[in-house]
Amino acid sequence: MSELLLAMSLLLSVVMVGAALVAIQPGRSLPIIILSSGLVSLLASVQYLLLAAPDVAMTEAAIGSGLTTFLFFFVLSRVRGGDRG
Amino acid sequence: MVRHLFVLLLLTALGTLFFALQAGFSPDSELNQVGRYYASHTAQDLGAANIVTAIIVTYRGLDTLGEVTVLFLASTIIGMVLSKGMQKGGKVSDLPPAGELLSTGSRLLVPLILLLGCYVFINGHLTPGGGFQGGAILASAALMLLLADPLRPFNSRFIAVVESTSGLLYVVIGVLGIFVAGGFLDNRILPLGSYGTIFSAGAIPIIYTLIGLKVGAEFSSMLLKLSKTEER
Amino acid sequence: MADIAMATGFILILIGIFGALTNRNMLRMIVGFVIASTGVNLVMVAVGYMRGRTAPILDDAVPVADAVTRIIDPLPQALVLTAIVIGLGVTALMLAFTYRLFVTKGTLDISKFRELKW
Amino acid sequence: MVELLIYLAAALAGAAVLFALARFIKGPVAADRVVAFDVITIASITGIVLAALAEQREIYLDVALVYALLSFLGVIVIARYLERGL
Amino acid sequence: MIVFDLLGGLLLVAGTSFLLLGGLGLWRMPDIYNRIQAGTKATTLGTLLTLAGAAFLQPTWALKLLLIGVFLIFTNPLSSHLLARAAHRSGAHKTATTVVDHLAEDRTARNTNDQGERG
Repeated sequence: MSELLLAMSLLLSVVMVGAALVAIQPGRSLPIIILSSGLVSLLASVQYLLLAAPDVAMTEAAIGSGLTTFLFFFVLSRVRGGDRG
Repeated sequence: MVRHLFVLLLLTALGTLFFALQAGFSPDSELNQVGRYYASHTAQDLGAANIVTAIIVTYRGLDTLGEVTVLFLASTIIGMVLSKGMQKGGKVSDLPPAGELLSTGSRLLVPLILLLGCYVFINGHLTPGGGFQGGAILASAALMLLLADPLRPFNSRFIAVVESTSGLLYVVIGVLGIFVAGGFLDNRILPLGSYGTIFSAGAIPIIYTLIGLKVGAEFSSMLLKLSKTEER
Repeated sequence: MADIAMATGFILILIGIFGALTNRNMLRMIVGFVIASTGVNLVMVAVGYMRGRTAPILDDAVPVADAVTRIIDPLPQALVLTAIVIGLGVTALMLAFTYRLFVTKGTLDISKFRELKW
Repeated sequence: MVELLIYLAAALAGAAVLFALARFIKGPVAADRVVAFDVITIASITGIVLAALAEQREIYLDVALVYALLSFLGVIVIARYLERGL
Repeated sequence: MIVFDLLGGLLLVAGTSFLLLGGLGLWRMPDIYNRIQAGTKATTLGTLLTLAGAAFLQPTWALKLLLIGVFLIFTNPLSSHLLARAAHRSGAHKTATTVVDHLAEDRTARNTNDQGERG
């Protein structure tokens, strides 16, 4: 069933590149950008699993799901009003 | 813009390099020498079923010690950078309440998350996972508590004690390996046990538990230091 | 499959570097760094992949005797695992400095910080 | 027969992910994007289970376990940010 | 065991069809509250059916799959509830056909009560 894994990997790659392109658009607001980078790390985790690395996938899932998002949004909520730069 | 032109030039150069790398890459069909050694010797020598765990804890254990130290330094520097604005007393905040569902859900879910973290790092030598993943999951439990009640007083002294104790025990076990077994951080200071059960692989479960507690305490203290800073 | 993942990783590195270099806002730059580091990790895991083999964890499906012929290279995975955890520490450090700079100057624009520029 | 059904299931889940991605890129307000994020997370749990079935490895399910218990934290963080409670 | 395999495969397809329906609803629904409704309920049911199908295909994995299902049941309603409340508090607008808003009615009623007691 390696064709199935191949197709899943291709789909994940497309979605990851799309989310990464959203994440660096200059016009988007900051919460959406941070959300997109979270989406990239989430899909990277599934990609690691397809590459037969469940340890790495679990690390990325545990760290990328909650902790990174919280750090970014916390700092963002403290610097409200300063993101015009 | 001139600046953007330079950036595009740099990216073109990097892209060409990456394209050359990608075009010249041909995946191996056989394990190389190091990989074959790990694959064939880990189960008999160390008794661990998860070869990645065996590499992290035993074969490259010194790297892991350095890495935990790097995390400790990062946590300490965050504390130093943010120490000026630390909140002193329990100031009444104007945040909207978290809601009944979230506080009840956190009471239900925090023990589950802690239990999953302990499962992950105790079973690190049999299933995927281990100290780093388990530590991140423990820190997620702290994050859940923090979300349910941002003003909850945390016992940061307890976290500091857990972190220092587990780090100290990690080094002590490593030094014990020099005297009892083959070298620093050797896991054969305990009997290997029967392969595939939870009490096997010598000291790997103990070392990974200590790493998990230390990493969890470091991440939790990072989160707490950031969230207790009140300076608008 | 390794080719697809590796190409994705390279593209992510390029996108991340572009985002980190062209934006003036510090938070956007940090997001670019995070995406680039994800790309690097993806490339490193893809290098270790071999077609038709499975994860380097031995259980009933992969007995010890078959290990050499059936598992992939475990060393890149161990490296990437530690790299991800360090990456979170570095990100937290960058965010703490960003917050501190914002408190000092009241802005997130990096071109406003000129003290060390000469 | 069963393999055919698994292929069909993977195709359906992939289509769901593509719809969610479209909503993620288009969504007028931030909450729309968060819903799309949530749907992609849940669909990736299905993807992990399908990958485990295709490779016949039980250990892959541990990753799905971590996903199922931790992926809601990101959504909660963003929700608290949107209602200015962080 | 052919019956089990067939049943499991059919459950898998049923579950992922619900996922697809959730995605389709996410794309077609007019406003945020309807999208939350489509995007979380349908996908939760779909994932549970998928897990059941996998348990039929590989009966020895049943315990772990059951645990995943239990965790999903615990966590998914929590996140969707908080998301809906955040959307309401941040003032996402409704479409013209959504006319009932009990939360806002409760809020205004409580506010007028408070003012009445104070005055």
